[in-house]
This record gives sequence, structure tokens and C-alpha cells, in this order.
Amino acid sequence: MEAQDEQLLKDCAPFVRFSKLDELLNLGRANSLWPLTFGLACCAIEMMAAGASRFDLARFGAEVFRPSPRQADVMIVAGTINKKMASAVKTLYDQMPEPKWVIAMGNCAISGGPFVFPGQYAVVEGVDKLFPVDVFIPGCPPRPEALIEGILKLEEKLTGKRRWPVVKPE
Amino acid sequence: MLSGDLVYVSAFCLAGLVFALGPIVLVHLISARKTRNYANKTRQYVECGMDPIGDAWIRYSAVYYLYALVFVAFAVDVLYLIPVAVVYNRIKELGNRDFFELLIFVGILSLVIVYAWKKGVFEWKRKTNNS
Amino acid sequence: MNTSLPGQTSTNPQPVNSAPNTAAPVAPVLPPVGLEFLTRSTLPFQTVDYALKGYHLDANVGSDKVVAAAVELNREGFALDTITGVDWLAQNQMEVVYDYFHPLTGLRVVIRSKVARENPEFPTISTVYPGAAWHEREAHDFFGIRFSGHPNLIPFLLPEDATYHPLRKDFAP
Amino acid sequence: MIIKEDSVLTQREAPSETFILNLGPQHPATHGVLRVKMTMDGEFVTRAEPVCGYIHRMQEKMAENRTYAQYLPNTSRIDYLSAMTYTHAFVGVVERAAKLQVPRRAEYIRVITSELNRISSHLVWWGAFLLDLGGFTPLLYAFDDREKILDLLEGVTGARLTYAYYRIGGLYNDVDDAFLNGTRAFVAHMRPRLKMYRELVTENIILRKRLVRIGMVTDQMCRRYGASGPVIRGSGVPYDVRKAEPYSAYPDFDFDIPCFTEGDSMARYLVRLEEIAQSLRIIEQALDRLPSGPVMAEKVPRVLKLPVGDYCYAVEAARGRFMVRLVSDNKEIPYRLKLRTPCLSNLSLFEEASQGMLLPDALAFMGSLDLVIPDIDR
Repeated sequence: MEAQDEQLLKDCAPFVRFSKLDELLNLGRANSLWPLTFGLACCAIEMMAAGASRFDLARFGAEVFRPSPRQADVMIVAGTINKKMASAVKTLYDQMPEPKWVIAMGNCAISGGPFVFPGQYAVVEGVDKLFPVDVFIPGCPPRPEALIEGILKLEEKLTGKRRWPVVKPE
Repeated sequence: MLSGDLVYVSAFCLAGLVFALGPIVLVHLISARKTRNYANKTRQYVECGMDPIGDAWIRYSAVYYLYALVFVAFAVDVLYLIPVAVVYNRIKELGNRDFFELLIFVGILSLVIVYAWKKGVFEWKRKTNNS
Repeated sequence: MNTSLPGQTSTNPQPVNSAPNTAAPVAPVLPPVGLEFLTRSTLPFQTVDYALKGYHLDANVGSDKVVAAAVELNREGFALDTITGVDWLAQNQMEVVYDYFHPLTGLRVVIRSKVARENPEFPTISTVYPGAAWHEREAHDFFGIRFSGHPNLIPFLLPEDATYHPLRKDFAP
Repeated sequence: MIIKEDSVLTQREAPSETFILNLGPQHPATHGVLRVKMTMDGEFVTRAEPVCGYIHRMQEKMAENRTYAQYLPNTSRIDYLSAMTYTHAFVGVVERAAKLQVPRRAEYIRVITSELNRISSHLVWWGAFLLDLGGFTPLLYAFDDREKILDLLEGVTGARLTYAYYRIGGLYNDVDDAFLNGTRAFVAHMRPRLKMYRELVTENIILRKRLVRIGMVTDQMCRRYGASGPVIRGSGVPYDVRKAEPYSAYPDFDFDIPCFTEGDSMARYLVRLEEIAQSLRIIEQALDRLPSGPVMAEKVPRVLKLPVGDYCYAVEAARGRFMVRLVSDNKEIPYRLKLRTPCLSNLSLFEEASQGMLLPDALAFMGSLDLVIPDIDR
């Protein structure tokens, strides 16, 4: 699965590539990530809390939640992926225009979370079984600070350097 | 000085053309060639993650058309207002005649809303056989 | 039986500026009142200790009398709470439990009925209680209980093409 | 273009055909993964059929391979906005079956945390509902106040949303003074905020135009669909499980049940805002009369085996009547656990009530039902 994803990514590369201008473009993309409103379950409430007044995603340019996949950059999968929902998730991923990334928020999106037990029939165990994921945020639900750290990690992946200080647990 | 004007006009048209076609070419070069898809649903039009059911080529109710007409009426209205706005109040001796002309122009055009209101366009009245 | 409130003075909200905190009526804490319908009822009710069981009346009826029970309780003003399927693998029986609650008196009534486990078949009560349609579809999803006369008995929570019944005791994925 | 054979060309006014619109799983107004197949005639909804199951998480199947104590975290993930009340129902049914005596202090703290949870749930609903109607600012006000509640509950339970705070027989730990003083400060802070909410939003003419006489639901329809909570209280029936089937320490408190008779979306809106005021009253009374003593029953058997039979326990969650039906066969894991959730019944009347509505009104109506989709799919 890994090599095939790399190959798919390479085919999407643009005709003309620059060095400095690409860095500028990536800096612009990193600081204006438009997430797709894709709250599935409990993590959606923490995502809304992250977007609301106290944890304010607007400080990182990511507060514009676009309902339509055509205008979204990053798909924050916040909640449990159900087998009945899997085809819809893949459809939404396909319909997002290219520079797109995926943040798997919460244990359910990472590995099926608390709903994995012998004889389970309805949960897809992890969203990376459907398409490649860029950032994993553990937690059930993860705190809004963890979501913000996830977005900063994605920005670091885009621009290569980290603009915000890393909070050390005292 | 015919040729001077000619140069000016052709330059203006060329700039317009470049302004229109330029982004299309630029985007084609810079943006990604195609998007990764895992269920090749990229070209499908978006309907909340589901496959659209049925066909969109059906007979809609006429209210949509009337709504569009009201929009077109005011689009044309703005079209005439732009040149007026450029020379508004430039000619001193006409005093504030411009303002009243504008008022009359917009007043007449706002009759469109009155007409549409009476026809029930804004209440989305359903025109079916029985009603 | 009209369920408009006998002697209830829940007035409309006054003009908006005054907060309608006085408008709210106080519903008294009800001992199991409203038992007078028992005299008219034809169902084999036993009263049950509410403190232990959580419901007041319990009746065990045959699968054919289920609709009659629903009609009677609907006439008495009961609301449908839920329809639960229980798979008794050991006794080779499939049980369906209908829960009802009464919005005005707070009474809780349970109608239960058992059928052989091979092809469990119950008449639908969605003609009497339209809200039962979803509960029955869910019981069909999880236990494979067929509800004859149901408007659209397609899977409710499971994918459209699901043929397995996960809550059966002998379900192996 | 399919030309219909039977269309009589001489017919002057051809009826417009209907098309099917997927108000699908991923939609901002459904607040979760609810899909509604809307058959539309122009802007009017002729038939809206909700399709559920996109977030079915096998809660009832999991109950059959977990002991009672292991199932606790699940109860706060069914309706994660009123997690306390759901845990209260599950713990209540086990205590009722095992005839465990919960100390008074634990019951009082359960009432305080449940009511705090109800307020935070109504605040999320209020913010999200007005987001549906187009106003973004109320969401920021509501979440600002909600964060204060989450800080209080996090101090005691350690979690912001999915608290597994109650234990079978009592509580996980006792509340400290910081929680008690913080709750009093919150009650004092919240009352003027409610007045500001009313001026900022409730008296807004646009909101009244969008809600008054929209989404009419009669009390007969509520009864036949089993709707409960603010939906049935908005249609004139003052049914509240805290009064109808008094449980825990609720009989000790004096509070009203807000009830309006119009049955439209505005009535349901006012019921919820009024409920916040009533919850504040309950919290105040519970704080004043908080008894001292242990918070955990003395002898809770390590391996809990409940006597054979079936038991029910109903609580008043933020969205309505949540009832747990437990069938036990004297083993340490339940034989069958049925979760009667309010949102499933509240949504089941949507199909009948939304016929002939305009699409924006149907969405305002769905918002006034206050749905949490994992509550429907379980």
C-alpha cells in the first residue's frame, strides 16, 4: 500500500516546479488550511470546541470549516468510520482537489478505538485502511489542544520548520 | 493621432485577453495534474458523499426562472450605475441633478421587486394544477 | 381520551420581554395513578414491584394478540417506548418486549410475547403506532424477526445488503 | 432528455417533476452522519426519509461481552453531550437489580453533575442550532460558557466530554471545595448570561420569523411516535422523567417543568432555554443541602452477578427519555442490554411532520429536534 501511495502522489506533481516559490506556496498553504466539516462522533464536539472561542483555531488560519469537499484542503476525520460510511468517506476524499491532507483525530480514526473487539462487524479499524493519513491524533476524544498540535504538526510537514514553540510537559 | 489611439485600444484589449486567459494557463502549469482518488469518484458531483440519485435534467417549477429574472433585472441596473458612478458629481454646474436622476432610475427599477412580490415569487408559490 | 391537559394551566408564553418562568406548570410526583383502565382492559396484566423492576404492569400475550394490545393501549393514551428483541437460545425461543409509557400519568406497561426461534414472525404494530416502524426494523436487523405487514422492512442500522443478524446468540462474523 | 409519453402537450401547466436530494451523511446541518433522502418538488419537501446506521457502533453487542464495570465507558459515548445522565441510567439499572443502597451524598452529586451536563448539552445545541439558521456569533458565546462547565467537571472527573464518573454503587471520587465554589460562581455567572441570550437572540425578529409556526408537532403525534423531552414539552404535554418516574435524589428538589403548547420550533427553543434556568435552580438547591458522608456504597461485590429477570431504569437526558432495559441471567455479563434512546423516537416523527415544508424550514425543524446521531444508531 505504501509504494502505491507514493507513486500516486508523484503522478499528481505539477508540470512546473520551483524551489523558492514552492516554499512560499507551502508556507501559504500551511497557514491557511481549510478543514472539511467532517465530524462523525464525539471528536466532532472537541473539534467544534477547538474552533470556538477559547481554543480558537483562527490563530492558525484553520477556522474556516468548509462543508464542500471541493473547497477543503485537509480532511479531519473526527470519529468512528462505519463500514456503511466507508464508501462515502472515500468519495469525499476523492472529491477533494489535490494538495490535500488527512488528519485522523481520535482513537476510532486511528485504529477503530474502543469499538474493536472479537466479533465486531461494523467498524473500519482505522481510516488509513481507506487512504493514506498524514497526522494521527490519539485520544478519546483528544483535547482541543491536541487537535491544534496536530495541525501544527501538519504545518511542520508542509513547510519543514516549526513556527510555534513546542510545549514541554513540566 | 489615429495610430496613437489605435495603439492604446489594442494594448487595452491585449491586457484584457491576458488578464482573462493568463490565470487559466498559470493554474494549469502550477497546480497538481490530477488528484489522488481511491474510488475514482473525483468527477462525480458532490452530494454529501453519496451517489446522486436520479437525473438533474427534469422539469423544475417556474419559480426558479422568475427568481433568476429578478436577479438579471438588477444586474443590468448595476451595469448602468457603474459609468454614472465614475462621473458622479464631476460636473459642478449641474448641482445635485445627478442624485435625483439616479433616484428616479433606481426607483423605476425597484418596481421589479413590487411586481415580483405580487406574483408571489418570494413565497415560492407552487404552480401545480390544482392550486 | 383526549390528552389535552385536564385542568392544566400551561399558558402561552407572555409577551417576550417578561421571562415566562412562572408559566411552567408543576407536574405532581405521581404514585401509579391511572390504573382504572385495568378494569376495562382485557389483557392479562400483573402488577409488578416498580422499585425492583422499573415498570408497573407486565402482560404476557400470544404473538397474535400483540396488535390488539397496541390498539387498546393506544386508546388509553399510552406512548410507545421501545420494542426489544431477546434471543433465548437455550429455550429455543425468540422474545419481543413492547414497552409503553403514559405521558400524563407516568405509568409504565410492558407487553411481552414469545415465539419459536426458527422463523420468528410477529404482526407489525406500525399501523397503530407509526413510531414502531423503526423499532421493528431494528429488531429485524439484529434478530431476523419478520414483522408481517411492515411498510418497508429493509435494514435500518446495518448496510442495505446486510443478511446477517448480529445480536443472535449464535452469530459468528 | 426523456420525453414522457403520457405528457399531454396541450396541458397548459405541466407539473414539475420531483428530484431526490441527498441531505447526506456529511452535511453541516445534520450534526453527525444522518442521511435524509429528500424527495423535492422545487423547494418543497414532498417526502423526507431519514436513513440511519452510518455511525452504528454496536453498543448493544458490546454489552454482551463486557462485565458491568467494563461497560461504563461505553455509556458516555452513546450520547456524548449528556454522558452523565446516560451513565446514571446504566448504573441505576444495575443498582436497582443488585438492590445496592447508594449514599445520599453520592446521589446529590450525581444530580449536580447531571444538571451541569444538561446545561452544557443545551448550550452546544443552542450554538449549533443558530449556526444552522445562519448566525455564527451565538456559538462563540455558548461555547465560552460551556468551557466553564467543562473546567468544573474536568477538575472532578478528569474528562471534558466522556466522563465515566459514576460507579456502580456510588462515585469515582468525592467533589472538592474548588468544585463546589466553582459551581456556585458558575450559577451566579450564568443567570445574567441567560438574560443576555434572550436579548441577543430570542427577541431577534429574524429568529422568530424562522421558528414561529414552523415544524408544527401535535401532542398526539408526539405520543404515537414516542417522542419525549423538549419535543413533547414543546407540544403541551409536561412529561419529564424526573417527575413522572422520580429517581435518584430528584424528589428532594423543587423545580418546574417548562411546557409550551404551540408545538412549533419556537416552543421547543424556549423549553430548552427555560430548562437551563430550572437546572440552575436544582444545582443551587442541591449545593445548599449537600449531605456529608461517603460517596461509595459499603459492600459492592467484586464480581457482580445480577438475579435473573429484566430490569428497566429511565432517566431524563438532555434530549428526552433514555431508558435502559437489562435482561440478566445471573452471570457477570448482561444477557441483553437495550438502550432506548430519545433521538431515535424524536427523529421518527420527522418524516410525517416535514411533508410540504420548504427545505430551509425542514432544516430549522430538524435543528429544533436536537439530534445526536450516535444516539440514534447506537
